[in-house]
Formats: sequence, structure tokens, C-alpha cells
Amino acid sequence: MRAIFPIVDSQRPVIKHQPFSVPVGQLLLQAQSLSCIRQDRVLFEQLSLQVHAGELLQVAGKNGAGKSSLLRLLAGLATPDEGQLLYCRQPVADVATDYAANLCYIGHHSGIHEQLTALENLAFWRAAAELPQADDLALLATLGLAGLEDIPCRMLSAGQQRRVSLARLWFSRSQLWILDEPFTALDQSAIAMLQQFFLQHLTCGGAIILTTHQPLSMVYDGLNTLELAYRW
Amino acid sequence: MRAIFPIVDSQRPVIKHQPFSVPVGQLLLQAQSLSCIRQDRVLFEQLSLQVHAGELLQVAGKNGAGKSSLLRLLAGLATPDEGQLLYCRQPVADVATDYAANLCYIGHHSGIHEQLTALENLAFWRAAAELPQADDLALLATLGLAGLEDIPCRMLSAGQQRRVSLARLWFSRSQLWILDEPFTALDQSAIAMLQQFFLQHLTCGGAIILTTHQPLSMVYDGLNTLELAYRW
Amino acid sequence: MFKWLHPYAKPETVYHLCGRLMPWLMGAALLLLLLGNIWGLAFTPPDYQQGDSYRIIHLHVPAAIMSMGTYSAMAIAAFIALVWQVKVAQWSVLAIAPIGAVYTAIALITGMAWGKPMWGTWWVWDARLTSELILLFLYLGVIALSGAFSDRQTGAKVASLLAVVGVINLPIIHFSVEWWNTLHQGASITKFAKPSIDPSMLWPLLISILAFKILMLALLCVRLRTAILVNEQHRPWVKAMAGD
Amino acid sequence: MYFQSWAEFWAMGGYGLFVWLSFGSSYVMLAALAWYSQYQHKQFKRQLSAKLAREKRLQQYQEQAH
Amino acid sequence: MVTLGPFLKRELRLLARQKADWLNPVLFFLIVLSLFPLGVGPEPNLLRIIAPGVIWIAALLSVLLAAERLFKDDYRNGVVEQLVASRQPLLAFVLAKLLANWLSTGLPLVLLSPLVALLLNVDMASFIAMVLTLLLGTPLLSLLSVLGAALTVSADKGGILLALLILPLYIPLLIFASAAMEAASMALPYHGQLAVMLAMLLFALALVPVAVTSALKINVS
Amino acid sequence: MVTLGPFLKRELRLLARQKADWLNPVLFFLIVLSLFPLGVGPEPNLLRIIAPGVIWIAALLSVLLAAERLFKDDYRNGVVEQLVASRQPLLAFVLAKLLANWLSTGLPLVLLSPLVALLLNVDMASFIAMVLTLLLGTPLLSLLSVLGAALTVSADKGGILLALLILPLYIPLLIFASAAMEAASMALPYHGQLAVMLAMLLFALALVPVAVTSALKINVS
Ligand code: HEM
Ligand SMILES: Nc1ncnc2c1ncn2[C@@H]1O[C@H](COP(=O)(O)OP(=O)(O)OP(=O)(O)O)[C@@H](O)[C@H]1O
Ligand SMILES: Nc1ncnc2c1ncn2[C@@H]1O[C@H](COP(=O)(O)OP(=O)(O)OP(=O)(O)O)[C@@H](O)[C@H]1O
Ligand SMILES: [Mg+2]
Ligand SMILES: [Mg+2]
Repeated sequence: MRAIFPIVDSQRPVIKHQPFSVPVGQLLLQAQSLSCIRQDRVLFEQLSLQVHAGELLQVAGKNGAGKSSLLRLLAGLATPDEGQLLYCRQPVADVATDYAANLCYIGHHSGIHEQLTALENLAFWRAAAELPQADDLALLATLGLAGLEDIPCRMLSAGQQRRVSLARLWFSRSQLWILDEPFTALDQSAIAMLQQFFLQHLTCGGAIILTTHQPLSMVYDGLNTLELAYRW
Repeated sequence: MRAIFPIVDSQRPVIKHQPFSVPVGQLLLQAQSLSCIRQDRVLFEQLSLQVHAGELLQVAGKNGAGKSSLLRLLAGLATPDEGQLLYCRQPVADVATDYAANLCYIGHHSGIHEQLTALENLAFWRAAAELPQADDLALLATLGLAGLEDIPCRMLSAGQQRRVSLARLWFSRSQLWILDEPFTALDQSAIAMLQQFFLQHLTCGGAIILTTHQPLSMVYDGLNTLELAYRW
Repeated sequence: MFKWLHPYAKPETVYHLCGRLMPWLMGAALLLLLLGNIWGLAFTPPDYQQGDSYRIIHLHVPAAIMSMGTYSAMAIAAFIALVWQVKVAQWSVLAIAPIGAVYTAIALITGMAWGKPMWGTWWVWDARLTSELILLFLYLGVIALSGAFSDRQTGAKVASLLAVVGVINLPIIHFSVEWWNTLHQGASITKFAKPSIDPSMLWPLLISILAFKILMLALLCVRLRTAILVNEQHRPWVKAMAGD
Repeated sequence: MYFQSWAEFWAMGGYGLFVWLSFGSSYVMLAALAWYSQYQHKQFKRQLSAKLAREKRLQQYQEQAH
Repeated sequence: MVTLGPFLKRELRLLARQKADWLNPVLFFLIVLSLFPLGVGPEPNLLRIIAPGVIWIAALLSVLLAAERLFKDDYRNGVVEQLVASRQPLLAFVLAKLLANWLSTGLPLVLLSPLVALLLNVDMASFIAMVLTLLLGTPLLSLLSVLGAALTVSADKGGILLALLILPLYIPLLIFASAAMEAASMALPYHGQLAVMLAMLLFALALVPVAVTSALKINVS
Repeated sequence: MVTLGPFLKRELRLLARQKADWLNPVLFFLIVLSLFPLGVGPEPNLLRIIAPGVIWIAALLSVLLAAERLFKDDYRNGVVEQLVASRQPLLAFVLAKLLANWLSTGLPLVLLSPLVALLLNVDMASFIAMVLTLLLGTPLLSLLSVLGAALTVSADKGGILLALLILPLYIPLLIFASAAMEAASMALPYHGQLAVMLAMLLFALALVPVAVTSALKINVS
């Protein structure tokens, strides 16, 4: 694995010194009887779930089942119509800042400004995460973007844009990642690479919640699936 | 097949009386050494292809390979940087009106106004195609939209919106259909139904050019594939 | 009719043609401009009414005349681009617009600098002045529009369309402004009475006008060459040139 | 030469400010346009060769990867 | 030739469903108008003098900004693209848009004119001239704004670019309309100005729809 | 607290890359200004009288319409969403946007004021008052417009909705600014008006950034 991800090892040591705040196996996030109503439609009701450190939760379901809506609730972007969210057994409302600092959310949209280059976009996200600036050339090369670092992102293909967007995960220090369809627009090799990287995050004690329409090929113990039914 | 598509038979007789202008097996559309350049990237060069009546051409390739760009060229929405297009062996520029009248193009975007209901959208497309207004309730029911005909389309899910958009094919009298990823957002049963309907159009002498990232499950003789390579 | 033009519409030919013409045009323009201006500034007698301030005429009138001439050149290029889909014409619309804008700005600035001593004010809302200002806005509109699209082709085509629409409107604007002004203005402000120019003053003026004309062509050559390279950068001949 | 002295030439019969303002600003604008047009040409050629070099690098990198 | 009917019906239905599209410009017109007494001062005489110009500038800006959204929805959801591909119905579509635009922004301004006359202290003679010039001028405003909207539909730069392009073209209209109102306030005849406005309107009516369709075609490709 | 630096650098870089975003509003300002002499008539005295109001109305409209696009790109591509999710940096982001907005639209108007004074025949005393009011007033304009832009970022109704929301809030500014310029033209003191404008600016400076962040949060959810 070292051969494939040289960059990861040079970026990761940080984590060794700063282990995640919640130890492996401990309860990280807990949702209690959530319900979500969008335009008079009940998407889900009485939904409860738990995510522990070192666990990956895949939210599955048909188009329109409410996966993205659920992820936005969990990321604190929307407030549930009913039910509540607990982070480390405390209501998220009380520890909002801690929770937000320990969370990395990447949604349907890439978070990439089309007029800025890949390097500039990454520098912006480093600043927003209060991390020191660093040389991202090697990171981008690992992601298959060698030679494309300094042209505006609008000239990149959809898949390449998504790679730039996911590059944030490589330097994120958050324990919980919430990813809405991270594999969109990626080709098979990129998907495999990303899953390897997920595995690494999980074994270090991180946690991931994601949705995807493609089956996960990774093998891991703490891999759970939540099936949302489509109701009209 | 009758059992599955009751509506088709009530809509189709029209075609029996008005057979397509080009007989089966004859050359319908011909592209000669097309090339397409977008933002200084040559997407393809010296591309030639032929489509006969009764033939289905699937354009395949990675994201960003230039499939949509090719389809837009073929539909006359863009002019090729080089090469030319022949319809019934005549330059498309000379017979533009005939060609446009015999063509039905549905692109990445649905062509559905979100504030209008399914019925209103269909009525608009009938008017635009110079067809008489008709009762589309039965058609929408066949497409699994029974009961959703008169609410604004923005309240429909992505897949349902796509069904509304594809409903146009059911009353179209054009011989050549150009469809850009028609299966997007559709579930498996809808995809199967659509393929059955394609088969029917083809056996009646129609022709189809489409792109899709999913493999076609239909079995048909005149099914050709054009592979576009991704070049940076 | 356009058969004989066809080989000249090939970008590569145009590129090399412009490259060959450019030094000559630029040299001639500079020479004539210096000749006309020095003659006009130093070797002609002053106007008996306006004194030496009238020497501004040697920039003002050439720039004013050529600001309109440049617009018509741009509009013709735009028309060719739209009707016959000639790419080179399309690119020359964008290449020529900044030249016209600069000429218009020169006409405005020199006119203002002339107006202060003559009329006692930098600016009045006189017909000619106003329509020249609107001409500047039209140029800037074409430039702004061409840059507003992510796709360069679309920008060029849309800007051509605007240039053509503008040329239809230009006489209407001119006529209406003329009419508007004469209604409101009494004879309060000096009219643009054509000064009966002495031939000794006329010659340098004519030379300067010619200089502005040739300078426009020279600048067009430079800018068109860039435009051709930008739009044809995927072609082997451009790549070969950039490679070495 | 119509003027008697250089001083008189620069003074332009009292209209020096206006005359030289017009001539100065006009020449500056024309020179700026000419320089900028030439600069764009050079700049683009430089960008293009950089782009071609980058494409070459990219190809090499991809060949290495596979 | 495709008939206009169904296209117009669709536009009107959309207007009925999205009331903000025609209420907002009208409100904008009124607010901009009421800024003038605040900014320039409340003297009735001054207001009467500047009224013609001010009314027309406010009308111009509100029609212009309303036009910005005209093709946006149909461009984004692919309707324009598909109509361009099928050629025939495009002109009918454009004409329906034009008509709907005038009905939803030009006509309300005409209907609002009594209120405006009150606000800005306009006398009876000028008021009649105002109604007449609005009747002749707002269709021209619509035509030019729709052209601007079609030119910039894929540009994504907002209303300000549209304004830049089209405001210079409005100037003749502004001049003639305010001249007519001024002439009326001085009890002079103003047939001449109205005739010129009518001529401009007819001229634009002949040319603009064609320009709009080709602008849409360019923007789609 | 996240430092402002990198955020501001990003905005300035974007402005350098998309020049239209700050050039267009300036041009729009000039064009709207030049509409007034055309509509109202070219008499220098009349122009001088209406100049304060006209300058401020044009400034208002151009800042307003420029603000419309401020959050659009970052909203569409999901940057706003992700910043809301991570809470901390949102305020720095908003402050950077505010500053960049003023630098790119307010400041150019101040720099353009000599030209405007020429065009509208403004005398020296009013000119100084104009520069001072613009210096104090344009930041306030920016603050309010940014607030409007944040409120309407997900509404997709174009600049006109924004204008409707924000124009009423501008009215105090308009009144004091044009009163100051008028006082100056009559050689009266106008410290009072400037003091009020300063007070309004400080008040807005304290409240608006918070309001903007919460408006963004609401629009994202
Ligand atoms: C900003 C101020 C001014 C502008 C925008 C302006 C504009 C123009 C334009 C557009 C023309 C060309 C007319 C044509 O070829 O049909 C012109 C010509 C001319 N201008 Fe000006 N002008 C300005 C100020 C002045 C002043 C102050 C004077 C002198 C008192 C002046 C004297 C002339 C003369 C003598 C001509 C040549 C007349 C002719 O060819 O018939 N201009 N100006
Ligand atoms: N912004 C919104 N406003 C109102 N309703 C919405 C909004 N977003 C989604 N919905 C509704 O909520 C339902 C669920 O949407 P959601 O995006 O959560 O589905 P999903 O499971 O993520 O689907 P997909 O697989 O397409 O991403 C949809 O049917 C839609 O009608
Ligand atoms: N409107 C446009 N302007 C400029 N460049 C474009 C435009 N649309 C696409 N491109 C470029 O052309 C390339 C091919 O795009 P196209 O949409 O044809 O790909 P595609 O094969 O249809 O991909 P997908 O599978 O994602 O639909 C892209 O890499 C993109 O960079
Ligand atoms: Mg989703
Ligand atoms: Mg595609």
C-alpha cells in the first residue's frame, strides 16, 4: 500500500501525534428518532442511528429516498423536524462548535471555485480548516492531477474536479467525514484508491458516513448499511 | 409485449398511416470527418459515422470524452469545426428544416419547466411539434405517473421528471431520435420499459443515437457502438 | 463573389500576411503621425480666433473621424462573420473593438481639453459630444459582452451580433441626439462652425487622419495575429511555431 | 518653425496645459494600446509553449503510471 | 408556421404562477420613482421639470431588469436547446415571450401612470402625453430588453451586463419620449415625437425577433 | 478566530481574474448618470441642482446590482454550504466578501467622482462634500447590498428582488448624503449629516456581518 500512497504517509504523521478526540469503538454520533419533511412529504420518521469511531455507515436507497436530506441533517446544515442529534452523548446544539470542528462534510456540490486553480482551491480549504499552508503538488500528483495544478478548475473534467474536491480529505484532521456520493464522476481506479484511503482513516479511528449508488468493494469489519425506503 | 405497453398501441397507429420518410436500411444520417474542439482541446478528429433507418448507434466513452458534444453536432445545435453532415445524402445545411422536422433531440437537460405540471409540459411539446392536442393522462399512467399529472414538476423526483421528459418520444413522429443519457435517474424497471419502446421504434424503421454509461440489455441486430477515446 | 476571398480567409494565411504587413504599416503610421503632428504643432500659424489651442485639432479630428470609421469596419466584419460564418472576421471584431474604444476616448479627452479654453467648461451635453460618449459605451458593451462567456466562440458570435445591432442604431442615436440638443440649446454655446481652414493648416490635418487610419490597420494586424493564435492553438502549425 | 523660441513653443500662447494634456494623454493611450497588444501576443506564445510542455509532462507521467 | 396560441398560453400560465415576475418590476419602478423626491428635494416645480426624464429612466431600468430572467429558466432546463434543435417553433416561442414580457411589465407601467402623475406632480397635458409615450415606448423597451436577455442568456453575469449593452440603445427612445412630455407640458404639439417613436417601434418589431432567435441559437451552441 | 488574510486574498484573486465583476458596475454607473442629462435636459443649472440626488441614486443602483452576484458562484459550487457546516470560518468569509465588494465597487465610485463632477457640472464645494459622502456612504451601501445578496442567494429571482428588499433601507442614506451635498453647494456646514452617516455606518458594521452569516445559514438549509 505504501507504494500506491506515498503521499498519505507524508501527510498522515500529524494524526499520530494528535489522535482523534474519541477513541476507537466509542460512540461518536447518535441520532434519536429523526424525522424529515420536505414539501409536505414525510421522507423518513422515527429514524435512529449510531456511529462509533472506526465505523463506516453507508446510507442506501432509491433516488429521492431522502439520503442527502439525512446527511445534511447529520452535518448540522438543516434542523430535523423531530428528534435530536447527540455528539459524544451531548446534544449537538450544545457542542456545536466542537462538532463542526471535528467534521468534514462534502456534498453533492464540489466546493471548488471554477475560476481558481487546484492549488488555490486547496490553499483556501486549508485556511478555512485553520491548517498551515503547505505544498500540495505531491498530493495532487497522487490524485492523478500532475501537470494540471495551475489551470483554472473549469477547464478540468468533471472527474478531475471531483478529485480536487476530495483532496481535502487527505489533509483533513476531522474525525467524522460525511460524504454525499463521493464516487460520482470518478473512474474505477479512482474509486478503488479512495476506498483504500477510507480504510486507512477508519483504522486510525476515524468514522465515515456516506451515500453511494455503487456497491462498495472494500472489506472492513465496521461497515454498516442503513437502507432508506422510498415513500411517496 | 402488448400487455406491457397497452398505451403504445393506441398511440402508434398514426405511424402505420404515415410511414417514415426513409425506408428501412437506407442511409439516414452520415457524418464525414467531423472534428470538435472545445476550449482548445481536440475532443475528436476525422470522425465519420453512418446511421441507417432501423439502426441504433450507441456512443460510448469516459466522462469528458466528447459524447455530448458529438450528439449536439449531430442534432445541428453546434457546427463542427471541420467536416460535414449529410442527411439523406444532402448537406444538412441545405435541408435544415426537413432534418429538424424529422429529428427529436433530448439532451442532458430535461426540457421540463419546473413550474408547469406534467400535462402542461406535454401540451407545450405537442404544440411545438405541431401535433394536435390530445389527452395525455393514459400516456402518463403508462409511464408510472398516474396521480402526479397535475402537480408542478419541481415536486417530482429526478427520475419522475425524466419520465415526463421522455414521454415526448411516445407521441413523436420523428424518424431519428438523438438521446443524451436517457437512462439517467431512471430505475431498473423504467430502463427496461424504455428499451422495449426503443425496439419498437427501430422495427418500425426509426433510428436512434444515444449515449449511456449503463450497458444496454436489449437484443437487436442493428445495434452498433461507437467508442470515443478520452484525450487530454 | 467571395470565392476570391476564400484563400485569404484561411487563418494561417491571414496570420502570415498580417505578420508581413505589420512592420510596414506601423512604420508608416508612426512616420505620418509624427510628420503631421510636428508640422501642425510647430510649423503652422495660429488660428486668428482660437490662438494656439486650435492645434489640438491634429489629434481631435483624426481620432473623432476614425472612431466612427473603426466602428463601421467592425460592423462590416461582424456582418461577414454572421452571414458567411468566416472565423477570421469574427475574431477581427474582437480585435478591432479596443482600438475603436481608444480612438473614441482620445476624441473625447482632446475635445474636453479643447472645450475648457474655448467654451469655459470641460463638458457640455452637446449633440456631438453626447453621441461620441454613447459610441464609447457601445464599444465598451461589445468588449464586455465578448468577455462574458466561458466559451470564446459564443462570446465572439454574440459580440458580432451586438455590433451589427449597434450599427443599425448608430444613425438613429446620432439623429435623435442632434435633434434633442437643438431643441434645448439656444445659440448659447459655440456651434461647430466649420472653420474655413487655410490649406497650410489642412495638410498636416489630412496627414494625421491618414496616420490614424494606417495605425488602426497596424494595430489590427497585431491583435488579429494574437486572436488567430488563441483560437487556433490546437492546430499543428501553431504548435510547431510555439514549439521552437 | 512658427515659434520664436522653445519656451514659446511649450507655452502654446497660454494654452500649453490643454495642448500638452491632449497630446500627452493621446500618445500615452496609443502607446499603451500598442504595447499591450504586442505584450498579449508574446504572453500568449509563452503560455502556449508552457502548455505544450505541460502536456508532454502529463503524457510522460501517464506512461510511467501504466 | 407554428401558431402562437399555445406558446402564449404557456407564458401567461407561468406568469400567473410566478407572480413575483411581474409584481417585482412594478414595485421596483415605484420605489425608484419615490427615491427622486427624497434625493432631489420635494419642491413641486423642480419635480415637475424633471418628471419626464425620471419616469422614463425608472421605466427603462425596471423593464430591463425584469427582462433579465426571461429566458433563464427555459435555458437552464433545456427548453431553448430543444426548440433550437427543432427550428420551426423558435420564432413563435420568441414572439410569445415578447408579448408576455410586454403584458407583464410594460402594460402595468401604463396602468400605473395616474399614480405616478400624482407622485411627481405632473399636470394633465403631460399626463396624457405620458400615457401615449408609455403606450408606444414600452413595447420598444420590451423588444430591446428581450434582445439583451437573449444575447446574455448563457453569460451568467447578471443584470448589469444586460444593462450595459442595452442602455445605449435606449437613448433615442428616452430622448423622444421625454421631449414629447416636455412639449406637452408647454402646450406645444408633439405629434412629431410620437411619429418617430412609432417608426422606431415598427422598425424594431421587424428586426428584433430575428435577432433574438439568432442570439438564442448562438447561445445554445 | 480564523484570520481574514487568506479569505481576502482569494476574493482579490477572483476579482483580478473576473474583471467584469468590477468594471461593469462602474460602467453602469456612468451610463445611468449620462441618462439623466438626456432625459431631463442639458441645462447646466438644472443638472447642478439635481446632481446630488442623481449621483446617489446611480451609485445605489450600481452597488446593488453588483452585489447580486456576490455569493452566487460560491453558493452554486457548494463552498457556502461547506463553510456553514464547519461554522468557524464563515464570519471571516463574509468579512472578506464585504471588504472585496467595497474595494471593487464602492472605491471605484469614489475614484470616479472627479469625472462625475465634470459631467454634471458640480461646483468645488459640493464636489468635496460628494467625495466625503461617497467615502462614508459606499461602505454602508456595500453592507446593505451584501445583506440583500445573502438573503436572496437561493431565491434565483435576479437583481430585482434584491433591489426591492434593500432599496427601502437605503432611503436614510440617500436623504442624508444628498442633504450634505446640497448644504455644501449653498456653503452651509454639513458636519451634522456626515456625523449621522458615520453613526449609521458604524451601527451597520456591527450588525450586518452577523446578519449576513445567519442569512447564509438559513439559505443553505
Ligand atoms: C468632448 C468634447 C468633444 C467631442 C466628443 C467632440 C467630438 C467630435 C466629433 C465626433 C467630430 C467628428 C465629426 C464628423 O466627422 O462628422 C468632431 C469634429 C470636430 N470638432 Fe469636436 N468634439 C469635442 C470638442 C470640440 C471642441 C471644444 C472644439 C473646438 C472649439 C471642436 C472642434 C471640432 C472641429 C473643428 C471638428 C472638425 C469639424 C468637421 O470635420 O466638420 N470639438 N468633434
Ligand atoms: N431543497 C429542497 N426543497 C424541497 N424539497 C426537496 C429539496 N431537496 C430535496 N427535496 C425533496 O426531498 C426528496 C428527497 O431528496 P434527497 O435529495 O434527500 O434524495 P436522495 O435520496 O439524496 O436522492 P438522490 O439519490 O437523487 O441523491 C426528493 O424527492 C425531493 O422531492
Ligand atoms: N460548453 C462547453 N464549453 C466549453 N467546453 C466544454 C463545454 N462543454 C463541454 N466542454 C468540454 O468538452 C469536453 C467533453 O465534454 P462532453 O460533455 O462532450 O463530454 P461527455 O463525453 O458527454 O461526458 P459525460 O459522460 O460527462 O456526459 C469536456 O471535457 C469539457 O471540458
Ligand atoms: Mg442525494
Ligand atoms: Mg455528456
